[in-house]
Amino acid sequence: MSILINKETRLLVQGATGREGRFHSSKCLDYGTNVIAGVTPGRGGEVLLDEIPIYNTVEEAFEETNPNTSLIFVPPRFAADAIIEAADVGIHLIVCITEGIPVHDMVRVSSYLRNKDTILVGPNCPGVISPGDQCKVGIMPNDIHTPGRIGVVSRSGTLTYEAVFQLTMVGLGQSTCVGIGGDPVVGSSFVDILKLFNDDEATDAIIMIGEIGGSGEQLAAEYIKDELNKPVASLIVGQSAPAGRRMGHAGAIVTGNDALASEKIKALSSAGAAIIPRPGDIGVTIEEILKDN
Amino acid sequence: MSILINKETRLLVQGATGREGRFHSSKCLDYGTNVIAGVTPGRGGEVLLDEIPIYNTVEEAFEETNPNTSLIFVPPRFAADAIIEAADVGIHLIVCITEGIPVHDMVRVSSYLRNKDTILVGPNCPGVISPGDQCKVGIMPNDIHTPGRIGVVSRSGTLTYEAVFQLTMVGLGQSTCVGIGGDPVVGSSFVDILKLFNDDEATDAIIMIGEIGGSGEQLAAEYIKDELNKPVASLIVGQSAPAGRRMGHAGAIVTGNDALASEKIKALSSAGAAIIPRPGDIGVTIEEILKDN
Amino acid sequence: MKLHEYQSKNILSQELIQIPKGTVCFDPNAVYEFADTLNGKVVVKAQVLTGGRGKAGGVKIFSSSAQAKKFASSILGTNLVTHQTGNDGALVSSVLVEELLEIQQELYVSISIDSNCKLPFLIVCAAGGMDIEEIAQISPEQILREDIDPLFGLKEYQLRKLIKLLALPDDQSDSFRKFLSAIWDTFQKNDFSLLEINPVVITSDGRLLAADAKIEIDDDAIFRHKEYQKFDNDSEKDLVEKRANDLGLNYIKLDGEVGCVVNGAGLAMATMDIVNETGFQPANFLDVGGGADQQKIVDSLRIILEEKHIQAILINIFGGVLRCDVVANSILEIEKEYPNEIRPFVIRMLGTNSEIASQILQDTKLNIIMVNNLNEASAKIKSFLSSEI
Amino acid sequence: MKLHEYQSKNILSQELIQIPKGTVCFDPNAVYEFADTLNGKVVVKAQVLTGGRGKAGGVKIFSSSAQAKKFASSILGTNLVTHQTGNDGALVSSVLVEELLEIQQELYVSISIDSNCKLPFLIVCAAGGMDIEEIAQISPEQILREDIDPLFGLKEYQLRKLIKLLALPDDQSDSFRKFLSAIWDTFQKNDFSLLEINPVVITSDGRLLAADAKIEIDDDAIFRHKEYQKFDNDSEKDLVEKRANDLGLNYIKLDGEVGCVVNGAGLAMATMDIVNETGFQPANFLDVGGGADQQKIVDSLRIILEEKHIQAILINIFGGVLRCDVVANSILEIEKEYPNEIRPFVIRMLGTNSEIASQILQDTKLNIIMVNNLNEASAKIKSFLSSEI
Repeated sequence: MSILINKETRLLVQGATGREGRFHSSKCLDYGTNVIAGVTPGRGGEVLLDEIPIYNTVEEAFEETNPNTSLIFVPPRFAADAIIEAADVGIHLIVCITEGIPVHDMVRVSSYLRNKDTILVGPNCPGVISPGDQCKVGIMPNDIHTPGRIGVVSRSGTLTYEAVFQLTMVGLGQSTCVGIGGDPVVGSSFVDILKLFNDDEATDAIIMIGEIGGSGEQLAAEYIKDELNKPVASLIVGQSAPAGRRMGHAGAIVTGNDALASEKIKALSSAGAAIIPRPGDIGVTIEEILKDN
Repeated sequence: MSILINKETRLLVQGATGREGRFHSSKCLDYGTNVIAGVTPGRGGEVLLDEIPIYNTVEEAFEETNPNTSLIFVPPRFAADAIIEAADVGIHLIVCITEGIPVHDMVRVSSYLRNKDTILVGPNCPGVISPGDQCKVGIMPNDIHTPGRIGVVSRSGTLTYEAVFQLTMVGLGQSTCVGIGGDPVVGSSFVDILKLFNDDEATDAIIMIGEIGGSGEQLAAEYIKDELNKPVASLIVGQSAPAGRRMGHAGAIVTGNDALASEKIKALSSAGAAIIPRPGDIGVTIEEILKDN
Repeated sequence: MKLHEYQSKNILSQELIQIPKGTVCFDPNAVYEFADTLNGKVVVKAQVLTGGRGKAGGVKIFSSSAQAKKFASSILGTNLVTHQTGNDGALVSSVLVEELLEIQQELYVSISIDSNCKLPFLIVCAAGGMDIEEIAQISPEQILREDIDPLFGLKEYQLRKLIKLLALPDDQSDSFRKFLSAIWDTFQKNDFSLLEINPVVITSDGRLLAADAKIEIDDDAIFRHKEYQKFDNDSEKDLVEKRANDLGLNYIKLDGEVGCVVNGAGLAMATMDIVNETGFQPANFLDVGGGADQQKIVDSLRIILEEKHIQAILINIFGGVLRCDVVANSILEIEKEYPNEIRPFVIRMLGTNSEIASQILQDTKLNIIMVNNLNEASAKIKSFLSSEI
Repeated sequence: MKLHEYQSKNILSQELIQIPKGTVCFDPNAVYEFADTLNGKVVVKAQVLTGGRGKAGGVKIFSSSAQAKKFASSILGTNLVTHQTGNDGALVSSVLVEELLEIQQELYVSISIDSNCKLPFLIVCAAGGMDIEEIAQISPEQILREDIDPLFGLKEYQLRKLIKLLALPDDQSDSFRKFLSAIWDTFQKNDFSLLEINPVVITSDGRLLAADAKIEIDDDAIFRHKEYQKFDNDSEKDLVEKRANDLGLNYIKLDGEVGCVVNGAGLAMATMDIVNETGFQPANFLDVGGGADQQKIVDSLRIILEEKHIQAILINIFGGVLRCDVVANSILEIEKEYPNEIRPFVIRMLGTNSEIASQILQDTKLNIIMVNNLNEASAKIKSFLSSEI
């Protein structure tokens, strides 16, 4: 089993015919994901990669193919609308890859989705992969993942791959890996994903990779302390980042105490998470906590 | 038992110190309603009718007295905000008496409440009364009601009283009477209330009083046909109203076929509701359908 | 409140929605003058608050200023009878004179509010200039409806969908997208309950204009739009209605013989239906309102008694906040004013202080007929009026 | 993008929010001229994109134009060091000269966005003119926070609550209510990520003005605000950073010895931390981006190699869409440009085509140190740099 995606996933790709959309649709198919439809306004009727029908609107795609998950590659200025369009037909999981969506668009989208039965992952994220189900809704490299019982949740794409690589080095596979995205306002938080892992029978332990900016890691620490009943190893990067500068991710900026890596590490440590001392120690730390538990 | 309100009702009155608010708070208390707090901005700290503490904000009132129901007498231009204020603290049932709220305010409020766990009854309605529980959240005369097993739902205030009077004449009492209000956009529809009566063990039969305008009665007819398993007697007034004129209620206007009394009667009749032929026949019609069932 | 076409267009143009060049005229000379600035090539449109004026001859195209003036002379001050008016028709007190448009395409656009889903909704139709009901029957596939989330506004994907239906060229798609956004903003910001633009015209030189416009403003929202106070369309109201409304009464004049005085809008409608049962007709709808006092009841009775064609009065009061004794005292007060009144008052009073009211009314010399229920009320009305005829 | 105070006030005044009379000056003579129109009674404020300028002597009050000019002369073109800048300080290239206000009351108002609750939030404080952090410590009861539903906007009851905190007289309450509505509208409409007005001043003649203003605009939203293109505050950026950004690289210059070339922001931060482990420091943050091509890698390497204080280069690539062989070929290309480069390249490459990349790099004469994991990378950096010193 896994969280968010699995063999039942029926994937719609929004912005499917663009360069990125096309490339990653193909990779998702290769991985085994059930990619059933694409949407690009004005390109309805085309067929992508010899098998994916393209529709002009999400509504048409929904009526014809009944997707339950959407993967969004739409350019930043149209991406918020694409999320709303998917939510309005009742798509249950929306994974938005797009980087550079205005933050006001995202607060509007978040308010719109509140109290609705739609989960948004991202934007500005690598997506979700569940190796055991051979299901990928994202842009991570296919071949680094192996089925296993470690859940990974991270604000960063490449660091997730790094974590997966180090897991492989110590012989551990992944239940599901989720990139929640590096923007200041994202759909699913650390806590949201930790809750899912907590309820997931296929996950034994969790790697959580945070970074400077915001205070989502502190909220995660509270959840870990109060409710999570699985071991967590946590890496926080950006300890050597200067204050007041955005480190690539729009959300990775030190603007107050909470945003500091040191504060996040302190919170997670006192919540009982194992702190991964160096980026190179992800694998060994998870190995140790598995032994301890 | 009853719907919406009962012995557990803890009532907050918004706009409690105004002329109407004060008068009806007193009548609600007389009837037996548990009126626990009032709100009027700028009047916090006062005590109404020797027993109801007044607060400046709903939030303060909520923290101090924990109401679950609110009754609103706030003037039209502030009423939508009063509804939102009550919903924001998590009040479960909001009954809004105010007449004359702009329809755009109400569509905004309705959208805001969608997917939220708050029920709105009204505006422009007489409220809700459950004689068996001696609980009244509204402005209907206290002494005409008697406990019993007939549910009443109506777009009109005085016609509800008329129905109650005629029930009394034939020796029948009421489980709960709900005035849904005469505005074009109201919180709870006929269908919403019929659903509650359908699930209410204390209700044997239902009187539904509709009027010209809109097509809420047609939706009710569909529900009666498809799902309601209790007998309904229905009166539709405004058969002799001219087209295009608002008959007192902002929502009572014939603007298309659906809005006609004759169309509503046709729909309800073919849905299996007993049609009350004349306004004077409410009592006898309900007597008959009770005999038949 | 319904607005005239010229008033509607006035608001639209302030919201940067294009309208044809034009002016409203209250006399034929002004029509001539303005038509002359357009070389006489104008359309003259009777300004009435009702539909169907085109078919009724209220809209005409001209190529000379003199003809335009002549038409205006013929129609100004007359009553235009359309399929939506009664036989009396609607008084034409002004005409709108506008440039002729070279029409390339006509569209239909409207926004109103759906009571059931509690949302504003936009209707766009590829065929404009006809009744939307007609189009709905002939070619429903040309009509698209999109509900609007009033908190979120029109969504991009909805706009795309609406525009796709019309298959406009790119530059006009863009104009139309802006047009739709603008009319939604206008609808919401100005508290309209209806905005219908039929047709939206795309001219052969590529302009996109609101060639007609029908607006209804939510009466309950007028308090926050001081700018609407200038639209005093009361002149077209019945004088008695106007007087009653000024007194704060919810009064609508009708054609029948039985005057009604009722508290509550629902009960007032029911009372009309009760009169209707008798084979006779109500002379009015009248809800005195929940918080009515003696003065309001007296005002109501006075208005009705002054209508000489009324043959009987039906008073139907369910006493609550409004006590029945107050109503009875109002009747005594009116008796002093109209000591010779012989028309019957059929009175049904229930609720607060109804017994006191009966006592109060015992000594009056008016023709009072007390009844106990609604069916008795209609029976009394019927027997009285039948015996009169 | 951070805006200068004068730019911020420029936007606010366009949104009908009152600001003090004032003008931005780039030379002392202009200061004299403007100060003279106010009889020399002015405040002169250094325009720098950093806080703490008041305490650092960047804001001064004058009563003569000559003194104001003198101060401007002394500060323009210099670097102002505040507790928020590094030791280098921030270049003062302009000053804002403004009328002196007769202050009756100072308030604090700000709006920004909370990442956790995903909502904008308004902070109002009865004491203005001080750091909000200070007030939070001294008298937290004077601070009120209200989250704003971006779809609904500020609610009436929220405004009432905020205004009650301040206990203003009625007419000023009304001004302040309008002020709060206006700044929320401005914040949303203009895609600000931060708007801080500290202080809002109520003058003794009852005006309500934004006496200071700090605005940050969401970089991701600049595309829809052409009007922001005029705010080119890049002049204050480091030149190398500017060049890198112009090339589309996510580059931040730092003080250390180890140049970093990384794909992915998270991995780039991790790489900085890896360098940090060694006791040495990263010379930069650099994310070449997910869709980088050979040109971008070459550009990145070139920028780093030209920084002569850099003593070693750490290349950390997790190949996905960006293939490792492309990175290797970029290194060969740079070798041609810099044939005599002797600084070491510590390279960790994983993922797509990493083995091909290793082969490609076998024949170069550059000082290439291939490593297999992050810990090895930091060990190699450490041993190399330690031996150098």
